Amino acid sequence: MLLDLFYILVFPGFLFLSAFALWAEYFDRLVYARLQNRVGPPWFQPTADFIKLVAKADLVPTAANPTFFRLAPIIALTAVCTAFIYIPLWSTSSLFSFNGDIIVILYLLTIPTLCFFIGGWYSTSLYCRIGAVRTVTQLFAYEIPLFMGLLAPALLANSWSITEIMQFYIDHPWFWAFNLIGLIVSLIALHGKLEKAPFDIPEAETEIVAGGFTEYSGRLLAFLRMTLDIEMIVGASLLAAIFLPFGLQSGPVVGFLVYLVKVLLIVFLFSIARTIFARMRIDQMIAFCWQYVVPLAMVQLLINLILKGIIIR
Amino acid sequence: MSGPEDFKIPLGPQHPALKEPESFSIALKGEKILGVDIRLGYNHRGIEKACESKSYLQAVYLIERICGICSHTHSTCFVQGVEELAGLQVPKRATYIRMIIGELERVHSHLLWLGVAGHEIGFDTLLMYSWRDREVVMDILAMVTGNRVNYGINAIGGVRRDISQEQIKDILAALKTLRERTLYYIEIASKETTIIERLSGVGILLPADAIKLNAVGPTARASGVDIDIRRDDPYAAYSEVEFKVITDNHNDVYGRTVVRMKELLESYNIIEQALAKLPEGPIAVRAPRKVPAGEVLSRYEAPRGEDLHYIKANGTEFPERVKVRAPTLANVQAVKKMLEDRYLADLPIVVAAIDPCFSCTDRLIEVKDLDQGETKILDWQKLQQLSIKYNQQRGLDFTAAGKRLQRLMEK
Amino acid sequence: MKNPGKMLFEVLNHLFKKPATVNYPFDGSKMPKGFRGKILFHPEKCIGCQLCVRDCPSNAIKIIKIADKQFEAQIDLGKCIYCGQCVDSCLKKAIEITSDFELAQLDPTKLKITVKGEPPTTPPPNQPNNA
Amino acid sequence: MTSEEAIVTELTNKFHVLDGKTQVRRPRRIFSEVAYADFRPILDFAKDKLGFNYLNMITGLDEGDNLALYYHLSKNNAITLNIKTFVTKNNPVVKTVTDVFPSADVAERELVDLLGFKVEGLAAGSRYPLTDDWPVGEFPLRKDWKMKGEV
Repeated sequence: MLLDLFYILVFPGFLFLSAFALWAEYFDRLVYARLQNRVGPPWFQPTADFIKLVAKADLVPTAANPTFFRLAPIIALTAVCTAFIYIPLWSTSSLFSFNGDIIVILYLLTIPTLCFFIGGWYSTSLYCRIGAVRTVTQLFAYEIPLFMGLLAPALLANSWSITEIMQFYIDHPWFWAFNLIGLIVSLIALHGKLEKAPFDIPEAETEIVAGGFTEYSGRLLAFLRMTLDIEMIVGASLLAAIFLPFGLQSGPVVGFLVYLVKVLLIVFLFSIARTIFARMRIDQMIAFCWQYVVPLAMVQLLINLILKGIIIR
Repeated sequence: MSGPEDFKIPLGPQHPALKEPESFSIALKGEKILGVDIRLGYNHRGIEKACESKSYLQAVYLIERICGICSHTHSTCFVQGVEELAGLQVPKRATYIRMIIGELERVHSHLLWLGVAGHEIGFDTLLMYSWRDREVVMDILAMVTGNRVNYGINAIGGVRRDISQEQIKDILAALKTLRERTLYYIEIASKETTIIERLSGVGILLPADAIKLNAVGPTARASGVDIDIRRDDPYAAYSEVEFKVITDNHNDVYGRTVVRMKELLESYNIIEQALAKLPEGPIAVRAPRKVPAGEVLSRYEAPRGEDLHYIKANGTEFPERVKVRAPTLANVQAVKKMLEDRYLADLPIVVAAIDPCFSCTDRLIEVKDLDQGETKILDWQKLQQLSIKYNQQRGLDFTAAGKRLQRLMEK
Repeated sequence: MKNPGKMLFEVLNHLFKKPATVNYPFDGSKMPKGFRGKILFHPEKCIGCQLCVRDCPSNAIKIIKIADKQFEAQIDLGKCIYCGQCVDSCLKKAIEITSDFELAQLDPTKLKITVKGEPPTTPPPNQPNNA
Repeated sequence: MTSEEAIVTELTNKFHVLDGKTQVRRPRRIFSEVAYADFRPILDFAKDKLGFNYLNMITGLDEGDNLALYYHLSKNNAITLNIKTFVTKNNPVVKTVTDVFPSADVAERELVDLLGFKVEGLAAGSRYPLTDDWPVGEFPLRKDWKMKGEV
């Protein structure tokens, strides 16, 4: 019991997750800066930002609904932290594993998006409302390819449990190569979920200031930013677990290092994508997802179905 | 829950998309723009009035500060007008130097614009790169004129500083780098999918509308209107160099980008020609303090379009009337037209595409006492004390850090 | 023709390049020769003709007679626009431009500087003949 | 005959009030003066028949008893026709030209704010360039207006 609590709160749970998330934000910003020929922030910048925000006063707009306005960031943060404990990191098993955990994780990862919407909508500021509506509109564009992409390997493994998917990879070591399209689809969809350029439409600075986050300040803003950072780690870990099954049997230390490399590689890819594209318009983003990403995901599903029907059996 | 229909959202006077305070009030239906109200005038500093109490010599520096980016534009335009009034024959070398600085300024302005445009469409990498490259031309300007903006090189009757042989070498070397970079940006702008998607078809201004709304500069040229003061009404030494007037038929923001990028290449050509045949001789003639009575209309092709100055002299040391029409004022009318049936996401780039310079437009320190009543003004120290108190109440003490800062400041 | 991610190679190249940012207060604070910064006043050369005062666009300089042929300049760096017109106007080259631009102050009173000459007992070294 | 002189001839032939009041001061600059009552037909003629399709600027001037106006037009971006006209300071009413030059809108608002012109037919809209709380009856560009307070 006490050990479980340690797992959840300290390692690899909340504390480790927060520290790693902040460090990953630093890594992302550093890479982003270096790609743009800048110096970038010092290593403690995200942490310092977090501490600074936490120390500041929370302002709730008078016209806002205080309950939803305050609850949204907290629920969002809780949801992403909860999702993390179901993801296996360096071995095939997570802290708490059961059949169907992959579905639970996907739903837990949807909650922050909805919280951003609710927080933005109940801020009642015009920028926030436009941002909130854009958040949800965008959700309909990326959520389906994300589900299709992530569930394709599950189809192959014939299980809704991540542990069993990873077990399947141990039995069939080269099958990850067949899921590369799914990896690409999931990366694009996750990028949209994290609202990073070119999909940063809901918080497009030059149009709607900070979108749904415009009215947030102090601790609540710190939570929102932390949510996005942790969501990035959770999403990257999930992708690493499902699509990059390397170093699973090499013991905790090496396995852990391999895990870090995998997550940072995904973060690095995100930084590059952030650097080389211009922000899309919301209509372009939806058209892009439905015209290119969803068909790609379908191709992946088709490949897996064929694999399952012909080769495995 | 009602839908977000018929929003009226304010963009400005303070807004991340605008680098200067102007207010756009946008009626929205969902993401679509129904109508735009533009309120200008936040930068009105009374420069036209202030000119009337400054001598011609002082007014040059005041006029130069109408705008930071196109400072040479305004000062040259004004100085040309005064020279015409006073009947001064400006030495050849001075006109060449003015032209060179003017073109360097255009390069600096267009590169700045490219960065801003990149930022408006969420492409910060382009902003970082083009502003880094802009430093090259800024350094050249600082070396030749003595400052990075507000060059202060114009004087009535000529220029204040000469260009030396070493400086010519440095300028030519810088142009080589800049040309390489510009070609790269042209390639990026014409190949990168996301940029093309965001720029083409956005902010359409048909040629007929451009003429009807009297658009000027790159905005008009991108709509196929072939106008350029440098060719049509030559000043400085533009009649002695060869250059093309760039026009484009895209009629949209993409066209404006292309026009500006190609104009950069033309500017490099002009500077190289001018440096190659820079005539020897004096750089200025003595100017009288008093200017004979008369009136003059002076025109100049600013990076953003046609700049006009009307100057009326009354025979004293002080101008009777100075009127300035900056290019943005001519183009801002076209923005409403360009925004018809566009999306909210297009607004920043459409506004940016005319390269608006609102401080030019508004000109005119508000100096009138308006019986402000009791406004509580907190000075820096009071603010600092308040924040220290606030943090101490929450158990945070930054006294030690504050002391260190104090020591650093004193050093 | 269109090519998404056209800048990829350019940005990846920059991963291995030194950042273009200048580490400002420690290096790169040198301005080119001839940069128009803070002005330097030589009281011994001044003849008190007031030409600089007359031409200054922002009334930033005052020349005050403190004794016979002794002048002091009061320069308000907060008002000065660093155009260098006073340097051009001065007939005796008593004002000189320096490239010192780091003039930021927390205390606005420190922006007003007064440049005095030697005490009146010693005669100015550069006595003008036809003042 | 240069094209500037041709334009002057054409103008003076059509409008005899312009005789002797229209001159070419330097290449590409035509200056002209006319009473306000005769002004509008000349503007329309210049736009429709002479091809002056750009209204570059409107300058307002305070000339003591009169308030003067300069309409700066240009043709093919080269030749400019500067038509001066004036109204009395007591009754500075002019008609808008936004019906032929839509871009004159801001310029006319500026005349209203800074010099106290009354422009008939100007569409309702925000003022320019002064603040909304600017006192009524204060026109900064008039010569009798003095700055109060410190610059």
